[in-house]
Amino acid sequence: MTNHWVDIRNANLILSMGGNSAEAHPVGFRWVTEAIEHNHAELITIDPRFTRTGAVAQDKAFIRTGTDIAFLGGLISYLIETDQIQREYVLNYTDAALIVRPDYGFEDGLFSGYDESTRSYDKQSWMYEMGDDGFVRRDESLSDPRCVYQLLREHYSRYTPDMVSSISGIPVETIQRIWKKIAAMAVPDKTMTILYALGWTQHSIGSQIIRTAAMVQLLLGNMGMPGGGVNALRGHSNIQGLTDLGLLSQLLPGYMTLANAKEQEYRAYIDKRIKQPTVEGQVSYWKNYEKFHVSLMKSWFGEAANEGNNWCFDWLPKLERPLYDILDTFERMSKGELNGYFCQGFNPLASFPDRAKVTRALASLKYLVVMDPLNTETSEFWKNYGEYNDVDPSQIDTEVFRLPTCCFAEDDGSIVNSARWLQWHWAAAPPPGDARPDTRIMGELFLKLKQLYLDEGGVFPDPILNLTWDYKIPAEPKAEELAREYNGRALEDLTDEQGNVTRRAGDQLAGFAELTNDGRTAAGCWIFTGCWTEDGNQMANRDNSDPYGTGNTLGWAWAWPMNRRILYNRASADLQGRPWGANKAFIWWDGKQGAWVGADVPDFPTNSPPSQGQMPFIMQPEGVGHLFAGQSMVDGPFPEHYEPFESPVPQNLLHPGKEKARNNPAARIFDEDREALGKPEEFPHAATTYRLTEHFHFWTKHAELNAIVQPQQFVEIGEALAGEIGIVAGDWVKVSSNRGFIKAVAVVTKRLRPMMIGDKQVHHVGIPLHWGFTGVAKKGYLVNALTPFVGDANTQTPEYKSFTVRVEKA
Amino acid sequence: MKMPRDRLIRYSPLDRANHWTMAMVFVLLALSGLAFFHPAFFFLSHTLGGPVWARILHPFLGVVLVLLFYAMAARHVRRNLLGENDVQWMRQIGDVLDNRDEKLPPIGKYNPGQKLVYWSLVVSIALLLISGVIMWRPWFAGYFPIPLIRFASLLHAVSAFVAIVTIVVHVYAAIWVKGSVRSMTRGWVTRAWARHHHGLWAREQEEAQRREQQP
Amino acid sequence: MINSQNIIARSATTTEPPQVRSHVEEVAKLIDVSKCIGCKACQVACMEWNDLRDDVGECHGTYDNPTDLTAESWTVMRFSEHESADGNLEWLIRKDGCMHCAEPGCLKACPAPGAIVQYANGIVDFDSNHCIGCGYCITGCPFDIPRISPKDQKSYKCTLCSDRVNAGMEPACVKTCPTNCIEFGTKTDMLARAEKRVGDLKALGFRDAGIYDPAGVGGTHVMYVLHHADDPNRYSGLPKDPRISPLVGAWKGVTKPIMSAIIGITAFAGVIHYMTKGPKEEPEDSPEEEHRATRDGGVPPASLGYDATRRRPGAGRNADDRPQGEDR
Amino acid sequence: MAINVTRRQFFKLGGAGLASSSLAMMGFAPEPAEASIRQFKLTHAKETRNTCTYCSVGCGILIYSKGDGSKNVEQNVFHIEGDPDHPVSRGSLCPKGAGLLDFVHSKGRLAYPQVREAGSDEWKRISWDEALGRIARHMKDDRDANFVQRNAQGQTVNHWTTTGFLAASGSSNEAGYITHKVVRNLGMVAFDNQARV
Repeated sequence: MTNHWVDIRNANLILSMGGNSAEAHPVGFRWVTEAIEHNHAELITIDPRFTRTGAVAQDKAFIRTGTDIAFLGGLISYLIETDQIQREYVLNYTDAALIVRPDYGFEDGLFSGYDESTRSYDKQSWMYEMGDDGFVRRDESLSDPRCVYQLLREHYSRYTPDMVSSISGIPVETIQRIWKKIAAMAVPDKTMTILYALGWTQHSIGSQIIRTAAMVQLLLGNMGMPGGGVNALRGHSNIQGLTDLGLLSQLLPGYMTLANAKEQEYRAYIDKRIKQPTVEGQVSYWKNYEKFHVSLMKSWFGEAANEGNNWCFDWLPKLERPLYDILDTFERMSKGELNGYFCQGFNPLASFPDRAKVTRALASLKYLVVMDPLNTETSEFWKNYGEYNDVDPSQIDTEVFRLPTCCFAEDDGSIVNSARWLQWHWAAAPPPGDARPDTRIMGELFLKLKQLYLDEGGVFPDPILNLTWDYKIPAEPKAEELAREYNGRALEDLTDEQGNVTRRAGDQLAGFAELTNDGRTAAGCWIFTGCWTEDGNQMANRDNSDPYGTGNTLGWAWAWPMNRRILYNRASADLQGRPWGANKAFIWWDGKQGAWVGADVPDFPTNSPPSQGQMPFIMQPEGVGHLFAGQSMVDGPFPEHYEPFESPVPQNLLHPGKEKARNNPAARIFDEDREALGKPEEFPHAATTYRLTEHFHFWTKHAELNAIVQPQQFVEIGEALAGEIGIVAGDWVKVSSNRGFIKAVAVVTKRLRPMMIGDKQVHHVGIPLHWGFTGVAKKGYLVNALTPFVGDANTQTPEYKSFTVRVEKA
Repeated sequence: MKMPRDRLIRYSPLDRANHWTMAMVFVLLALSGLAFFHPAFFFLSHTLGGPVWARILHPFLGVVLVLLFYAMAARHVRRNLLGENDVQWMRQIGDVLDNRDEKLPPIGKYNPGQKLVYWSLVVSIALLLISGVIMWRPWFAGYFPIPLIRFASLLHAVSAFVAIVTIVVHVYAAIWVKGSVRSMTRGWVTRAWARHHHGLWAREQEEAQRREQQP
Repeated sequence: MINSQNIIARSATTTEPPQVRSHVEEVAKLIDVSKCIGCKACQVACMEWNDLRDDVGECHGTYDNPTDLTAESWTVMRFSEHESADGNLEWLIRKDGCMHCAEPGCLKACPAPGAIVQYANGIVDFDSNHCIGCGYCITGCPFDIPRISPKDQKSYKCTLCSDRVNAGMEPACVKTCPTNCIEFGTKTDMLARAEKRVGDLKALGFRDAGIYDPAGVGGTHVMYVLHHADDPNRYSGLPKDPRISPLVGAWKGVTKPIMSAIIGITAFAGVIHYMTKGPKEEPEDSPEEEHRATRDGGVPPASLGYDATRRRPGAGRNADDRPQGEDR
Repeated sequence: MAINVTRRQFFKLGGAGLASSSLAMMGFAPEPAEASIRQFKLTHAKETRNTCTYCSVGCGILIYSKGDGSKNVEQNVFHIEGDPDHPVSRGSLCPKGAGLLDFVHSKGRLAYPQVREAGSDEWKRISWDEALGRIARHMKDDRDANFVQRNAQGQTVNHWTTTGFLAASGSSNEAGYITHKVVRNLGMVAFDNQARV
């Protein structure tokens, strides 16, 4: 979330799209109901189904799954053509005026630089044009045909209401009615907030859908504003934290990235990541990358990391493939290229696409280690559960270890919510039996391995033997010790320019501004620096006062970065540093104090006056929000609608007859998985998977209370489709894709209606995902038996939200 | 057993056993039923071992009563049809109450008052059975709509009221008409009692005796 | 706001309960249906707080689960898809449960003293220790709320978390409600709050928005804000004008004293009769007796005799075969 | 619980019982005293502040446990409800959060380390020492055999691609941090968490 949960109440319009906020985040949704009642906000939801969010929304539209870019792209065109944009904001706080290189282009559904053989783009041309002064050229009049604004206008001119309607299935009048309401938010003192979740992420164009939303918000001047922003309602309690801590194949903590194999030189690696300002005088905070990186390496390797060995740069693994994501890993695993796999609180048998392939892959392992509080399906993938898990244990030679872990109630620590708040929690009771905290399991495992390397030697033991491990009980690192470590401390006395000591050696650091690139500081996760200072554990703060009445409670827990609650909040004030509207006052420039002040910690250099011309988007080299993504996306600088890899519609209506532009041309798909895609003739129904409010993934089927309120697997189908296949509510249906099938009870509803796509009637089938073969709820089929093994081009997140099935009476 | 000459058999041992079983069952039913009917009688629920046991046993006892009662009623239905002199007897109800028995016409085995008791119970127990089943938890009530249960509950109360009043009258009559209790305990009445209260029945019995003695 | 939960009405009790705390303010739960997302948090919180676990059931083709109130589900969400004539579809979701009537039909019907009580703050509570399992509360309730447990044959329903309210906390469902669709406070405050919400809804175009606080049961301590108060039936059969059925009124009202009195009077009349008129003494066995009928009636004995053969041919013949005095 | 009664007490009890039951037979059962119907169950419970483990709203929760925290008493969680001080949740919880108690006490909770041997169809309970020892052995064998220090192009890569690791986005930052620290420095790259899906 760029903003935070309570801030939703400051919105004037709430767009819940690409997610069913009431269903998946009911308590967050309370702030939507607050906004409706107390701010007279309107809630609009756009979803393939009439959802629980829809039950309390004032306006809604039903969209064919996977066509959100069409709707939002059309909206961008509408905003531009009707001149309903927040012009001052767009001109100054976005890249609208920046000029793009002349060789950038878009034709037949492909951006310039496409290489069909590798299914990838050469992004060379996707750049701003640099002037002779070394900075990006700009056109304040926004009239240059190569300026971002004009390119944007041209790109989305194809997204007419009729085109959007024929792709998305939303009637033209509904589209126009909703666009009009959204456009009304372009005035400075009104904001729309966008709430989305995996309904946008889990598509082969997922990242681009989200980008389109961000572009809309930039045009409306809603980024950095209270009651605005693009807000990912994240799914797991600490998915934000684990992302922040970089537990992803290509990341290091704090959104630093691993080097790829070509990056053999430390300096080149750093220089590529240090972003110097490309517009004069801008902050471009990533210019500090090396400080963060060196502090991480000092945290991990202590004395062993020094300037002489490039701070152990070579000890870090380097990437040979673009991404070792889960799709890539299970592709390799299914080919026998992996021997071992660890699942720490993860249930891939249920969570990864194409369950049959996942089973094959796990069965090819030599050893599998599952650490979990619960008896997961993955840990028993080898066990026969009849039709729910039809395997022969004697044919599976994987050695499976199952290690019981503590749950939330049994350990201390912090987790990061969707609003980036780090909240500390305390253990209430001991775990059952001999279960142990993950920290202890990892600690003991590491010490056992280290001992083996000490005793036997082995390949490249350096990072293992030199890893800092100064925990008081080495086998049981305490949460407090680890939190202090990732916050960071001074290794030597730090001094200011006058030579005054600002931080004693050994003291906790108060913020990442104290980090240095010369080895004097250590910090395990720079964005978390400030969470455990010399004043103690900031994450345990419990002051919920809201002095400005904006819903900003700076004294409650601690948010990264530096306790800022709304990112880019400098944008909530105009060029002169005044709030855009009295009701939207959040932070502003106080000339007397010579500082930015207000309800939040400024996400900006505190003493940089408006006259200095620094722009709000301090992480960008240009200081402005990007309507043009440049090279940051692999599949195009402007989002373009492509059909899901399995679609009931045979072609991309924007590019009829252009087969290359039917699906995302830069999405990776393995050959075997392409073969496993279904044809619309055989699998005519558009399917989408989702959560229900009563359940959490595959956890709560183990909790009796939740099993009681939603006991058995079902699929939702509309009355029209039910009539076609001759079933009524409560009957059993079989849902098949080209990869497998499930059987479930049919919930027949008026809330799903067929859509006309071109001249074709498309039925949607809704498939909740919570059942499996373990737990106290009724046994059910893992729904990933159906889903395709294809992911988003940028993140490789599987396309769970759009695929095709056939529904029949069971 | 040979009956002494001055006695007539009025109730067989089976009849008597049935009657007294019914009497006990009825009393228990009435007491427990009253306990649920009015808070003032709630303490009576202890006669069946406390309120919960009263709730459990009451309907089963009701079924026992129904079986016993209709087994008996079926055998006596003919004797309880309106008979000779019954209308006249009813017209003279003042004489009945004033004990001016000598003015009354002779009647059969049962007088109209007894017949009224009979038919009152035949009807009220039938209604008690039907309404009782409808409101019987946990076994049957669930199968009926609540408005019907409400009607049944009211009907049950009213029928029970009728039955209880009837039995009160019946009991009083037995106390009032000396010799009646003995007829139901020992089974016999004196020839004089029979001639006095049930002239036609006495004559019929005596004729039957005579026929028996003349082979 | 909430004093000690003194009892102001008690089932099957004819005397006055203590009334000295009659100034205790009445409480109420307000359910704003227009804010409800049907998440069932209230269902779960209710079971959790009250240590209940209903059966893990089955899906019957709807979102409703458990599909009905049970002795272990004191509240359930009822989902209804209502399509108006102009094709406008609404998904109306209502939290069902005890309404805590000011004039509770359950309490009126209950025969067990103290099994149902009403506190001064308006909460109607069941005390299972006194419950006898007769189900009269079900018969008496105009909302079809109480349920008898198949496990112990005792009746259960929402207690409005009287234990929490007594400790100064709101009921579990109210506290957990994510969207604030359930609120709790004094009845006065809740009515004011409801008025405000009705105004909001009218401003949003729901012309028939209104408060559901039915007068037929003296008002309730659980109230709804409905967008279609003109047609409460649309919300999964919420009764439009609920009141204690006249049948129940008759059963548990006037009939009780009248019939009890008549039974008593009948018995007493017997005593009086016996005292004034005396018994019909056992007649002496005298030969005259045989001729009394002849004398009185003036009818020849033969014609007065019980001659079954003349009136009922079959019966007379059988009488001959009978043992002495025996009827079959 | 056993009641110790002497013979004399027995007769007294029996007598009283007989007397009271005969009274009851006569319809004079004493009515139970009218106490408060429901006892408040949180009195004297220990309250621990925590955060809901499910979605990312991060609702504050209060965990109530029995046992007063003295060393010889095991805490046992018996109730969980929302933390009214929490600025986002203000005491409310969704149906998942409201049911957290049954997650803590789920029948599906694992209590002991187990192994399923190759080809077997059952679990076998093992000690932590054996479990971690065997896992470490597997890891070292695989790492030593398949760790790549230089790739075919002669570039230093220092990675280990034949063992992968999925981390849990339901675990704490501290668990995540130490997991990253260990896993990455063993050279693993096939390393993801739920954020990937």
